[in-house]
Amino acid sequence: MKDSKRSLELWAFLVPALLILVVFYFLPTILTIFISFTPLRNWNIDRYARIFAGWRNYYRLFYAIQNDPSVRAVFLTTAVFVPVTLAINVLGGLALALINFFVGKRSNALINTIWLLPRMTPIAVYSLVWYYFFHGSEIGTLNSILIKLGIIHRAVSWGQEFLPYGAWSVIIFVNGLVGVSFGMIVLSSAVKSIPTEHIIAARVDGATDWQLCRRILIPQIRWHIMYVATWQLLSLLTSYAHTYLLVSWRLVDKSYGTPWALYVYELAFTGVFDQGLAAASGVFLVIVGAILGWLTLKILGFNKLVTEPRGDL
Amino acid sequence: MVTGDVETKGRIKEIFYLGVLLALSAPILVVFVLLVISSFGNQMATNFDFSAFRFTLKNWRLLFEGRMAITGGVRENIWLHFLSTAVVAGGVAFLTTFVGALTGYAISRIKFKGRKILLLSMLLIHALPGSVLIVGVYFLYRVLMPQNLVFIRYFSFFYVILARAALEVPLSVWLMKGFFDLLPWETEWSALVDGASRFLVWRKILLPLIKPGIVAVLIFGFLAGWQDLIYVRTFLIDRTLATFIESNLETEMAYMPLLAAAATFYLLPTIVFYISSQQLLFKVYAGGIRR
Amino acid sequence: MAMVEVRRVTKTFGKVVALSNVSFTIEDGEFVVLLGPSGSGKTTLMYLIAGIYKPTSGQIFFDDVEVTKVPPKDRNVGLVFQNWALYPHMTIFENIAFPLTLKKMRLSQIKEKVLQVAQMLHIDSFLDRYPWQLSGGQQQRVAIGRALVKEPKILLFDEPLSNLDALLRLNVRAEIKKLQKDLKITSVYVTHDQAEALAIADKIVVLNNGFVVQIGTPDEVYTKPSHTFVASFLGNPPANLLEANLSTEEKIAYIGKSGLKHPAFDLLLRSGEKSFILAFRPEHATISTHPTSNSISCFVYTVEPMGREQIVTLQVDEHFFKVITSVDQKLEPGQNVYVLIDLSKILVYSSKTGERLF
Amino acid sequence: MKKFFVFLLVLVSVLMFAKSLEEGIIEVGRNLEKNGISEVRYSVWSSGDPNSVIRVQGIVEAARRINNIWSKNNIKVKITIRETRYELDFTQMYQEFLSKQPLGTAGDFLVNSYVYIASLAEEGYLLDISKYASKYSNFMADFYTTQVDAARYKGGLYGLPQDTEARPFYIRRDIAAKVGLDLIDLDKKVAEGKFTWLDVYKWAKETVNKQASEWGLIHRRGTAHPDLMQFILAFGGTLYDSKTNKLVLDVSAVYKWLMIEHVFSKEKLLPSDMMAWDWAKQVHPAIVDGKTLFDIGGTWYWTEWQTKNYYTDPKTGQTRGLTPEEVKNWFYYTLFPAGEPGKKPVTLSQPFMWMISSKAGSQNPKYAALKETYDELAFLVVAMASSSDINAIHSIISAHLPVSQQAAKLLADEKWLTDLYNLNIDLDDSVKTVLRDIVKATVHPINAKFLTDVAYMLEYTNFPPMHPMYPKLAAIFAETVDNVLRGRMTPDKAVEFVIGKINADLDLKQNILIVGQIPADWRFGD
Repeated sequence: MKDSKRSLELWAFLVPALLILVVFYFLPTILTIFISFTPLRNWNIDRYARIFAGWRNYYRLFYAIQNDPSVRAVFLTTAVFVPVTLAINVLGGLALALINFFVGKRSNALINTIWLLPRMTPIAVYSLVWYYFFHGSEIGTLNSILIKLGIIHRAVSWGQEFLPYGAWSVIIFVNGLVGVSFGMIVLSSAVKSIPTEHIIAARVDGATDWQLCRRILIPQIRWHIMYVATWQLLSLLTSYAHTYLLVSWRLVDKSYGTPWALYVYELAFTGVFDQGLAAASGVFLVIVGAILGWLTLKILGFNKLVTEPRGDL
Repeated sequence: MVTGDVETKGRIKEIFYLGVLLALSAPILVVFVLLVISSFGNQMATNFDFSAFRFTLKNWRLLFEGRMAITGGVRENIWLHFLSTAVVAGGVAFLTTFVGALTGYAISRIKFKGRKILLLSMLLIHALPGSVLIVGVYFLYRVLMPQNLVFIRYFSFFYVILARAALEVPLSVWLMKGFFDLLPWETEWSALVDGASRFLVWRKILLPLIKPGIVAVLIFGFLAGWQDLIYVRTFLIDRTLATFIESNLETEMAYMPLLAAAATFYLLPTIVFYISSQQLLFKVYAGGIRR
Repeated sequence: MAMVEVRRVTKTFGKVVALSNVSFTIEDGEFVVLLGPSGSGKTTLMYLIAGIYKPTSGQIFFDDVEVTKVPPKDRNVGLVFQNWALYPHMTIFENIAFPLTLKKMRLSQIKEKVLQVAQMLHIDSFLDRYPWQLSGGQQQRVAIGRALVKEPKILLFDEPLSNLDALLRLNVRAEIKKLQKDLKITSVYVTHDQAEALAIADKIVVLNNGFVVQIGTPDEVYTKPSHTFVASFLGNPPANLLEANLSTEEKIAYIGKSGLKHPAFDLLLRSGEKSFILAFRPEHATISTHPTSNSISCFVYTVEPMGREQIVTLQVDEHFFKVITSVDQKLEPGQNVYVLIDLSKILVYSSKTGERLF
Repeated sequence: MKKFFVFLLVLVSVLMFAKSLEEGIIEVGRNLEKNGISEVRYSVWSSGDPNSVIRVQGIVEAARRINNIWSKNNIKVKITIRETRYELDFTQMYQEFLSKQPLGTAGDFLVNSYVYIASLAEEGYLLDISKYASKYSNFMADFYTTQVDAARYKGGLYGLPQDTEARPFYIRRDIAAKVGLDLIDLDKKVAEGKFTWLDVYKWAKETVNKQASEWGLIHRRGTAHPDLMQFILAFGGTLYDSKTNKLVLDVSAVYKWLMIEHVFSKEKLLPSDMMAWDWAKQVHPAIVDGKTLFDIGGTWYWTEWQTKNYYTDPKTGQTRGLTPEEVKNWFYYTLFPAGEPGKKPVTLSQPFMWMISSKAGSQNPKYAALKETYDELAFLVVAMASSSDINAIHSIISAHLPVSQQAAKLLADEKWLTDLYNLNIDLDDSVKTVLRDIVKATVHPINAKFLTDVAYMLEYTNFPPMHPMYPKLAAIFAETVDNVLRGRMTPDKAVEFVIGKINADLDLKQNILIVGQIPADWRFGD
């Protein structure tokens, strides 16, 4: 009687999350796998959902990977985009957090506001401002600045020239800025939670800023850095929204501007709305994500994250 | 509370660091300042050539008339779009926080089987891409939706809020769990000994104590809902500011300064929200993922 | 009012045994102190009584009713925490009234009861303030008030005074004692401060490493510690423990080179013990500068004046012990002195088990 | 002979059984009233340039007219338009319609490019109106047949023409004069195939060499569909094989097209980053400021230049819109010239259609029982919205071509134009509100004349293929053109690239016929 009451209470706490897990993650994942075996397109569930297409979507996918250089470019782009953006996210976030540590509180507020803008800006608007910033003609902000400074003499199509590096640079830059703020916030607060005594002691011992960072600050927030890195890794693997418009507006080259998640999105939402194929390539992405996520937890040492609750209630 | 370095450094060095920071932030500053300038202009300010640039309030006037064109254009009720955006954002904020607070509490404070697995899955499902899930989520929507059009409209709000909030739940659970981890057990026990149920303790005692965390998670949820485009476009019958702007952002025919005004208008609530809550945000992250 | 019985309770946390096979009874209206150093399991034991922890094995009874698995809210206990655990977002009134509001009592009734408790604790003028606006002592009273207001069967205190400064501690201690006597409420009080325990308790349960070492009145525990641990834990300074070797022929116990005679040593010899631990309290010995019979020859190590009296640390071979004397007696470090122990107060413990032999 | 009799039979039956719209409206209204329906609610979704508001307001007006007919005949039923949604981006509107139609939450009426009929009809998202088209054949007779035919797919009729367009090849008169390009009767020469892309190239080069203008040619950015597809047609190529219902990759024509892009870009007659230009800050300003001799555009450019401030007035340094006179005096227009001698000039239309969702009216009471009636009413609504005056208004204010003879006649009626300018015509007040500033900006005899003058181009018109895979193919072309312009690929490599992309995608591979080969001896340029 008492125990059942207790478990009833527990359920009350867990049911909403479990429902969401099941309805919006578990079922859709199953459905996605299911859809990858149907010829679903144009959202026409009534017509296609009951047709079994076998491995056809997977066959098409691997056929495209084998034969279409653009799809191979998508692979390459993902392989470059994810780690490099991740590095920028983490290192940038760390750098900002450390500089934040060294400057006064009021400056902190200013910097934080600026760096949170990318995260707070609606995606379409965010894409629009970078579209004009990187535009490959004199109207582009970057070009006009560099020309005025005499660094370049003609406008450069940043996302279209020097392929693939141009396109990669632009999408990495634009996505990187969004992620930096996450690292900045988490790491700033982690730095702030380091006891002052350590810093006073280091300063008394005559540590320079750099030594303070290397010997005191960074080692103490190592775990937070790992957390940011893994969370962002998973985020980047699945991010597509900030790149989508840049590609469709031709600011960046299509092949080298498309990471895998965007490729999936484009299959499902543009052109012939091929949701079957999108599901198949999505399943592929999910498998990669699951492996990386699992590795992540191995590295993070998951058990360290969870302390046992006290009491026997 | 410690907020930074001890004061052993000269003013010049601090200014130097600040300079480095501002230089790093320059691109962001530039693009957003240009956006705001454009909203008051007769053309997009994209380079620093202002010879043909003229100040005007016309963009803002047209925007509030609900027109996204300098001539023509159908009038839309932008305040209605604003309202539906706010409903979605508010709903996502509430739901994310509610679920986060419940589950975060349970994971932090209650012993049960599968507790670790639940926390683990909260990290792992983050690896499931929204663009993949949405096909399945659409499928479910199709199955679940009512037939009556009036109900569908409400249902679409309900569903889009649920679906969008679901994407934010992993982070909010983690943040909330971290925050509950920091609370002293005695406070909770005291209430339990006094005769409160766990649920009552959660609601009456612990929630008020993590108010900063709740506010911050609310804000994150709000921003996520406010920004969302793809879920809203796919499921919601009404339009939000995001879909309204997006559908008018067609580079071939759109009058861009007007869109800059719309974008600035769209950004305002989020900036106000952020500035009023900045300190809270940093606190919650500090608690959020503490070991 | 209630009687509490703890029967063969064991509590483990993973591989760590916090309490092993603990049994004792608390009589109705009795004030019991759980005393022990940190890590001895005293707080765990109290949480078990409160219901916050569940025993790994064993049972707990309130008035012969088993409550082992009853959740805390149904046990009707009042608990005062070390950090008082006041709810920072509630006023003092709301804090005290909280247990009553949970019982869905009428507001007028709640007001009446809260006021009654507040007056009793002299905090009735702070009722509309918030905890952070109060001093430590006042917060302490609020915590007690909150525990009392629901008229619990048992009142539990978890080191309630440790966050107060020394002077305040003495006052509050006295008040708690008086309150408990007035209300005749069964109370369990956890502390690591032996003086507090001696001052306040009807009965002391001494715990060490998860074991109950001794249960008794303060007097029993102080004068007849059942174990060297208890002897060395109680008293300020605690009892002196000296290793003594018994000479079979002379029936004399040697502490260093000084021999000590005691009628009870005969008994020891019969049990075959050759060495034992001799214990006496610092106030039960006198120092003289010239030898007398049955005295121990030793050197003065340090002298610490304490106002009325002084604590003299003495060295015999490699052993040190303390004696309290009047400040009038002038002693110099290094001086050779003779210590005469009040034989009637001598206690003897087994050097193997630490148990008291007589 | 047999065919003739069938034709005669159809003609007679049409004349005997065909009904007027008004009769139909009354009949449907009575039927609804009998079934206890007093209000019918519809929503309309459309998209396109900001001036094409008739694409939604036409329905509002049509509803008012039907309501008038009903009230005149004492029928107590009313149509209410509960939602009008208008978006600039028609691709996105299509996307939204596609995802919401299956849910029953999309608009009941949709105006969008006819190319989407293929996929929408294929999935059963559109109402087949052929039954009503034959029932009201009198009404249908006024449409240009080619335009109606564009709405046919696999034996069904899925839309009524809303507007159409021609894609004039614009030539700056002042620059032409500077380099000595004689514009007198040039349009005739183009029409006869005597002025081809070889000449375009020659004059473009001349212009740039003489620095008469910065560029020789400007064309659209971003996509290859629809403007650039004209190249394939101008080289006698084709995009669609009606026998197999497959798309066609005409290697020879595509190669020649890409060669033109390649040569123009290499010789800096055409910007190499053309595909990434910004419409508002680059494409239109370059044209109106006289930075190019030739421009591949659309009829709607004509008013676009008047209503938006693309032009920088050298006298004031301010940007402003052009006046109708300026547009007329500065721009000459012809058909899209033939690719090479012996080929024909072309133009390409992407007509926009009134489409009806297959679930139109489903939110109304007794839908299941009265589906037939609701469907017919939906047809009658769009039919009403196709009234010649509504169609003519749309043409003049958005610079699209009318789709019916009557509408074309109205455009030539100066009195009607004046009335329209003053909004002195019978229109719903809400429609007038929306139109007010547009008519002031666009209704002008010069603009009307322009539309009448380019109407002849419709004889040369082609439609992009209506095939579900066409958007995919067009996207590949866009990527390829970009690559060629930027000098990443030579035309032969580019053709290989296209073929490679097609073969890499099993769907495309099955749906595209690759015909012809790269003409070995074909040369373009110097």
